[in-house]
Amino acid sequence: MARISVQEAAFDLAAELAGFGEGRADVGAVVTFSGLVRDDGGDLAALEIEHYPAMTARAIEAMADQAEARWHLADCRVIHRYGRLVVGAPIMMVATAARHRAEAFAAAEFLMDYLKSRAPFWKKEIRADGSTWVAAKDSDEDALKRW
Amino acid sequence: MARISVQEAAFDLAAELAGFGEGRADVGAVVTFSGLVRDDGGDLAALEIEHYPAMTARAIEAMADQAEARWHLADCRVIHRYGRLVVGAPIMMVATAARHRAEAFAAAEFLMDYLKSRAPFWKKEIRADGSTWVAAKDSDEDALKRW
Amino acid sequence: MVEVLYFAWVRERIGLAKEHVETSAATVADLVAELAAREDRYAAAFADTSALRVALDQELSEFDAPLAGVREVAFFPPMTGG
Amino acid sequence: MVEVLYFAWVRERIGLAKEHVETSAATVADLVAELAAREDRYAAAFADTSALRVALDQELSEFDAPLAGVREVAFFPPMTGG
Repeated sequence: MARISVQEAAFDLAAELAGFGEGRADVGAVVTFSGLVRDDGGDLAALEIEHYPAMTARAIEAMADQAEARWHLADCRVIHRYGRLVVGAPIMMVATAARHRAEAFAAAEFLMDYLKSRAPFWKKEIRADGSTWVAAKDSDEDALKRW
Repeated sequence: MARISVQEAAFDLAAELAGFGEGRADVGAVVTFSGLVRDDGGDLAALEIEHYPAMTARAIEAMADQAEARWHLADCRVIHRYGRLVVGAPIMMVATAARHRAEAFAAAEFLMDYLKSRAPFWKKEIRADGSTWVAAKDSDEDALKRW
Repeated sequence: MVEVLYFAWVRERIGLAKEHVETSAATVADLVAELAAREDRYAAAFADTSALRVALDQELSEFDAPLAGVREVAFFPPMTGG
Repeated sequence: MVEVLYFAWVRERIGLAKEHVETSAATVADLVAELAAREDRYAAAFADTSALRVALDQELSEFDAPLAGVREVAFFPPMTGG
């Protein structure tokens, strides 16, 4: 069963991964993804992430259930933060453990594509001269089609 | 510049990742892969990995250089072990840091596909009733074609 | 009666995160029409529903979905997680 | 003179990890022919070169590659890293 956390607090990727998928005879591959706050323009003060508390964890659980079944995952972990995050801070992570590398990679990419466009989070970029909601990208919506 | 290690000693994925790609304004995505010794038949005593010391690190460096240039990686780390490894033990890892998730995933998968078939390692499965060299899979050779 | 929630710029435009709405609207689209008729800020928020998403009782849904039995309706822009 | 290295089952079949070879072979294929003619264990190891790979001075190469200037030739099965 996937472990899902939706939290304001920072997390430590390294600490989360300690022992993940290890020591099991049926796990050959572990893939992790972590997303960090990037500043393309050089003037980002912070990212403010809003979410829909009653819906977030269950939406992510539904995605994780799908990934676990489709790629026979031995383990799955998702953490997604909300609130105010500074440049360089970790926003979220996924980790998948499977028999083969293709399965672990596919499951992690599937989860990322779905988290991008189907988990109820909204990002706002906070700058000295104002703030703007990040617009959803067509390319992110298109990415769902491959699954 | 990628950091490459070819070593007999165990490594700690979590410790290797501490701070990887973090605190940089231009990194939005970190992907890691780690490969563990799997026992499909239930009778594997160990995996014995042989390599070609004079060639191994430079072969991996050439792959990492290619990945860094093609996907504009901000950071790249590869560790591959040799020697005798027990079931469940980590064999190797790659980590990639890039602006976007698609780049970080592609670079990690590219490195894995090349490490599988182009880095001079050979695996031997040690069982109570004998040992056998692992045969290269056509599917691993085919995987290179997508790059 | 349904609980209506607004997120991100929809929340900011309407100036409200949540409200109770007395309605007998049959579908989400009917509810949107009722809300948009209220005041300019609602009309502005619902001007282009192709730019909006809706969830019924915390499940993503469609604007032509029926509201019968639904307790919570949420309106928001396309999500930008990850 | 070249240094010839063998890995994995090629090493086991020949019973040797490394040897100095006096040769004036022009190509890898010529060297393989010379080695295979030596003894049964060499003939067995080189019976099917499509099942083998070769590296010249630690770079993957081909069996029709010239040996001029090469100091180290390595023979091994397809790699199984990762």
